[in-house]
Amino acid sequence: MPIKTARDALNEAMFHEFARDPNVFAIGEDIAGGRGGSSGDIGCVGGIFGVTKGLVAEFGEERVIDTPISESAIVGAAAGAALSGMRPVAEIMFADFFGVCLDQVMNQVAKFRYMFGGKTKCPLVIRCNTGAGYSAAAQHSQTMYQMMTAIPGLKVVVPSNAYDAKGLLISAIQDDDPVLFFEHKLLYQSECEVPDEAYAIPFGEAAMPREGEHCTVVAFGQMVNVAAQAIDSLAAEGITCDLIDPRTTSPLDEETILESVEATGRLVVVDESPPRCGLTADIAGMVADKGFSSLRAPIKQVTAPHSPVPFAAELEAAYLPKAQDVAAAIRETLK
Amino acid sequence: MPIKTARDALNEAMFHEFARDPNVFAIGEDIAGGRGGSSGDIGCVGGIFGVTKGLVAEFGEERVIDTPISESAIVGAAAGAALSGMRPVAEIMFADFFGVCLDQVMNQVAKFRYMFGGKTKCPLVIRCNTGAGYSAAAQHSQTMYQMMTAIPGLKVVVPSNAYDAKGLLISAIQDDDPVLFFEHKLLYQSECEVPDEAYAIPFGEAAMPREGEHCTVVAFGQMVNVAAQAIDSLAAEGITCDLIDPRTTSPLDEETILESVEATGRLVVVDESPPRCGLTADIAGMVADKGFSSLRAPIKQVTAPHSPVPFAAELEAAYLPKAQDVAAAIRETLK
Amino acid sequence: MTNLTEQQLVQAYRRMKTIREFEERLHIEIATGQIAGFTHLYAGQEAIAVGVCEHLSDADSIVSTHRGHGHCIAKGADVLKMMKEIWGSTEGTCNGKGGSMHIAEVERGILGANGIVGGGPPIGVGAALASKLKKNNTVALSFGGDGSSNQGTTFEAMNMAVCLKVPKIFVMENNGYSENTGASYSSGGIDIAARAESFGMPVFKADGSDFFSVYDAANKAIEYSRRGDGPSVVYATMMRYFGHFEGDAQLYRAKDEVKNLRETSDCLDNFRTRVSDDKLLDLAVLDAVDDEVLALIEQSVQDAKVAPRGTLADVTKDVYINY
Amino acid sequence: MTNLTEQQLVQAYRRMKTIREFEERLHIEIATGQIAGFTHLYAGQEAIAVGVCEHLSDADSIVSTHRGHGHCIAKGADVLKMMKEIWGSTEGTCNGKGGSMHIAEVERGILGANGIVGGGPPIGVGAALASKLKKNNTVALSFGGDGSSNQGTTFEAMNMAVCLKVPKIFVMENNGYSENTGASYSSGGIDIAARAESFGMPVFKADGSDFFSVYDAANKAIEYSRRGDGPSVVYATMMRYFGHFEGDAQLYRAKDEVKNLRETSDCLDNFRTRVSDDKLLDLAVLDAVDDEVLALIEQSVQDAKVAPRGTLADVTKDVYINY
Ligand SMILES: Cc1ncc(C[n+]2csc(CCOP(=O)(O)OP(=O)(O)O)c2C)c(N)n1
Ligand SMILES: Cc1ncc(C[n+]2csc(CCOP(=O)(O)OP(=O)(O)O)c2C)c(N)n1
Ligand SMILES: [Mg+2]
Ligand SMILES: [Mg+2]
Repeated sequence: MPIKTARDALNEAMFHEFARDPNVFAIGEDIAGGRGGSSGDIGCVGGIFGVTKGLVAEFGEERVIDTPISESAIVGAAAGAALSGMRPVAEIMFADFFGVCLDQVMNQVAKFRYMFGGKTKCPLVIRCNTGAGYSAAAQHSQTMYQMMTAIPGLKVVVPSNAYDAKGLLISAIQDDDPVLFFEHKLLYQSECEVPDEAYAIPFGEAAMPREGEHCTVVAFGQMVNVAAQAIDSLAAEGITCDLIDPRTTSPLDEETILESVEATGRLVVVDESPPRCGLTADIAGMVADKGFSSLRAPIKQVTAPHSPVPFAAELEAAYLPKAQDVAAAIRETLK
Repeated sequence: MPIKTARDALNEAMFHEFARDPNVFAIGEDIAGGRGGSSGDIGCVGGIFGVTKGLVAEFGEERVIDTPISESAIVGAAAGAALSGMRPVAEIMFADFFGVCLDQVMNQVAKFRYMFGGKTKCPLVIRCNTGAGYSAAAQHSQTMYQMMTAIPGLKVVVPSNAYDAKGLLISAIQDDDPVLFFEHKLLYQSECEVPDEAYAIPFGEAAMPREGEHCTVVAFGQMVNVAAQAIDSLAAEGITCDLIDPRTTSPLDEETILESVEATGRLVVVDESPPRCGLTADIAGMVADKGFSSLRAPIKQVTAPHSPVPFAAELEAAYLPKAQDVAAAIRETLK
Repeated sequence: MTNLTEQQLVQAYRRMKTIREFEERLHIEIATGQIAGFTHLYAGQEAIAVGVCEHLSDADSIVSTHRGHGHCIAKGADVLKMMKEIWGSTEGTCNGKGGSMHIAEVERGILGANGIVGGGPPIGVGAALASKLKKNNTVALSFGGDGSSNQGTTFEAMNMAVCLKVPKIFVMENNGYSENTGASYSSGGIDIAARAESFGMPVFKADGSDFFSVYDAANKAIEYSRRGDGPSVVYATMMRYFGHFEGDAQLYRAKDEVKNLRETSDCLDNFRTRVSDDKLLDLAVLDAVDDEVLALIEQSVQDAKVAPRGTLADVTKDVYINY
Repeated sequence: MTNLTEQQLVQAYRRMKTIREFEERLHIEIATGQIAGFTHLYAGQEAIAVGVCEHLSDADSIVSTHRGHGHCIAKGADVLKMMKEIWGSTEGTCNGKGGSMHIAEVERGILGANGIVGGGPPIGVGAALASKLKKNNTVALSFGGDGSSNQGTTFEAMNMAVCLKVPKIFVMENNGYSENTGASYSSGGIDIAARAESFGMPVFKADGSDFFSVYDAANKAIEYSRRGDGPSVVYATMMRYFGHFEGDAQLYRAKDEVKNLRETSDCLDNFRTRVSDDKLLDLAVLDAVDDEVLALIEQSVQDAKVAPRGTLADVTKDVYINY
């Protein structure tokens, strides 16, 4: 199978869905690029991380819509179009910018179907980049998906590798509910085998990239890779773990987590969001109820600290959970 | 001691702080009311729940500032004024409206001090009403404080009674960090003994309105009263509980919770937010780590369902956690 | 003087009258404490909603506001179901989930009342974008008050509509107040229609107490947008007859403000005078409409009072299509 | 022709030159991969920042943008600390926590660069509100690009400033692009200054490549606001010399666009020509300034390279004052 970056895998997913369904269109800032520029080279950008590259050349200017810097209007436009029978894929450049359009996401898109008595649907996808690791500082490095998971009516996808990214984006675009799709900045360059054809990965089904017996590790997005590294490093100590990548945080595959904890009796949850009201607590709390009888050790959460993301590379590196932190937490549960 | 409603207690807190510090001012929609109206009766409203009533008559139009419907500009104006040495108390009418101003709250106010290397402060308070119970439907009934608790740099206050409301608001206005202050819609009319004089209740110190031995119950805001009712109803069954009201969710008094769980071995956490990435999971997760060895039963979370808030009175009542739900959860932990 | 057919005139009157009686009756019923939540009545401004919506078919869309009853009825919403919705019945427009602030009939082009001031205009841009992409000759409208013209999302929507050149009409209803604050205060005394003009959109102004004035302005705006020239604006002024919401003591208003309005600027009176002066209709026809409307509203209330209510099982229904 | 003293002229030139050399040097240093994060260079637009800020004292405030180096230097920020900040040192302006997009010296009236487009204008309204409440005769400014004029928060801030009649100056810098999109596209080809005018604010336009033009426009705006007449606007046009951020391939720009700008519209050249034509200064004075500036920038880079970096303990410092 060909090796591809997640950027290319996501790009392929867009091409597949644009070709399949004429109601699919993309809208966002610089997703084509070059409109109104002096070179006239429309399509020169394809989104700041290149995910929508080439779409405008293939599918035309009507379906790849660059916008002013108006995130509320971008999400609103996607929302209104989705209510009107289209399938928009909106791009919000950085997840942090949900700050300027949360109302449309939380109070409009997420609630239409419910408020309107189930008599309509709003099939849209909002893609964005997420997370730290680029020294992009406090306003361009947040995860945000934990806050979005708290909002009923939204589905939330956090892929950890190129293969999943493609299959999950295809599912997202085909889904009849609103989907938020979080692409980690460090994901784009990560590579793995990705088929050329279209395939859909269902929501609410976790992947298990490692299997083991001593501890269950649940990690999200980029942290799946960090956790995998930690787990691999522990092999030398004779410690093996289940590593669960939920892939979607809403819906959440509780079953896979609970089954694993039943077998291992131990749980470490890893996420790069700050600790309060986040996904690590969410999983820990769920297991402390439904999986309590299996638990043989305290549930450990490995997160960023309760602080904004610092700018300096050294500080940012210190801020982010590392494989050694995850390994230490796993060892803790085995004490 | 005189009996007062929380509305009056909060109003007193405003009067105390306005009188104490000339840098304190209030800004928001209709917090005076009547400006530009045909009656000329400025001050006729005092905020839609009356918390700022009378301030404009006492302290003048410059310090009680009505605004256009522009929440981002309201929070921004408070933020800029706070950076410039003032102590604004902004009102966002409904917590749900953080949707239209989250950027100013999350990306600006919460992060100034950190991003600027600790060389400044931003002492402002944002008051808002929160929660369901008014049939105000999905866009006017959300709690939001769980999402705000996730944001480093903010302090978050959720009072459950009139006495606390006054003392916590005074602390909030005197605090040098940004504080979000959530007033439950059902709180305003609730009454208890409230001293006439000014007093401050420190942040991060939980109250314990009930003490008992069988189970620890942690509840937030309005749910403290629901939980108290549940606990009182269980007395007949010989069950007694610690009831912990954290009062501030950030900072959080972990110690009081952990000490109580150490004694009771059981924990029920109650909040009216939906279940995902909320405060109940936050507390449960914390205890499943730091209090694990004390736990003798699964940790139960009592929350609203993962759904928007429905309009109809019957549906809204069904949506909200009730005393019997809390009682059932407590019994569960004792099985 | 008008190119409306008799049938169209009767329909316009019927809808204005239906809104009026719907609201007057709600005002009475709410006072009895039977209806929960926040209800914002539209009475007084009927000519705006109807004058605009008479140009629309079911294929065109509107996005409404917190003060949405008028817009929805003008767009043809089922009045019986609306009343049931406001009473909280599972037989209501939204199965009791939405209430007054969220009435929607998407298949009829009603993309929802909206509890968030400024929430609607961006959504309307999306509906108009769908029109443009589908090339189906439809248009989309959003309504917004003087207050909503201060919300950033409204400006973003205007600029986005201009940038994408979509068939979107912004209906600005200046009723003089946002809640308890006068419109002139909120905008620093500056004309709010000028904002829309500054984006290069044509603004068609109307007297919001005069159906014909609104109808003409809306006609120009909608024709402009429907033929592909981009977004446009209808700006209409008329005050509401009731408080901001039911329960509002209205201390910000001069004592006789509403009384004077009702006497001098009532859209139903104005309509009757006009059709009779210009001999467009026999007033007896309108009297008959009045009777029919009153009967309909009476029925709607009787039905709503006994309509079924939801239970716990309904609460978690319809959050998602599948989950 | 100008009422600037020689000292003022030299200071203005020094600041423009400092910005220019700061940016030109960063352009080189960033290419070596030593500097992390997103860096947006201001070179080309120096006359705007300096032409405006020369009217301000430390007691006046500015709120800047993601493209903030120029504004901060023009307002008197410590250049050595700025360079250290961009390198990520704990000795930087923000102790390495903020970086290029968050340079701030609040006690000097620099309320921060800002990574959120449209984030600054509402904050500037607050600073101006503090001026009004304290009656201390200060003013507050916010900078914003053509792109930021499409963000709802910018409009809200304008309207709020008018409503509250605060001494706030909106500096609109139209550099022709927001990231990779032309300004004319984003605004549907409509003049963005008209938006500000529609709120009733006076707009003073300037050629952003000409210090004197900006200085005069800013003078009028700032005087207007400082004397209590409410908010005002400076609108200036001038393109940037570099990409949107360092790393931008700039395929949206015509090949010679920047070359032509540098040749025909350079603010430093323009300044030199003007002061020499009008015999305001001896060019040798400016040559000396050039040398000093180059030395300063060289020193700043040498210092920054060896300045201390933070550790884990620094990460959680300064989230709160107490917690
Ligand atoms: C974002 C937001 N802010 C505040 C409110 C509270 N609110 C509801 S209606 C209203 C006034 C709206 O005024 P206007 O747009 O003129 O409409 P009108 O009520 O006059 O019809 C306000 C402030 C809200 N619903 N949403
Ligand atoms: C809310 C928000 N949306 C998008 C961005 C990404 N972004 C950063 S700068 C920029 C362009 C800004 O254009 P303009 O205001 O003209 O300033 P310029 O870069 O030209 O100086 C964009 C889109 C952002 N930082 N914030
Ligand atoms: Mg109004
Ligand atoms: Mg620009």
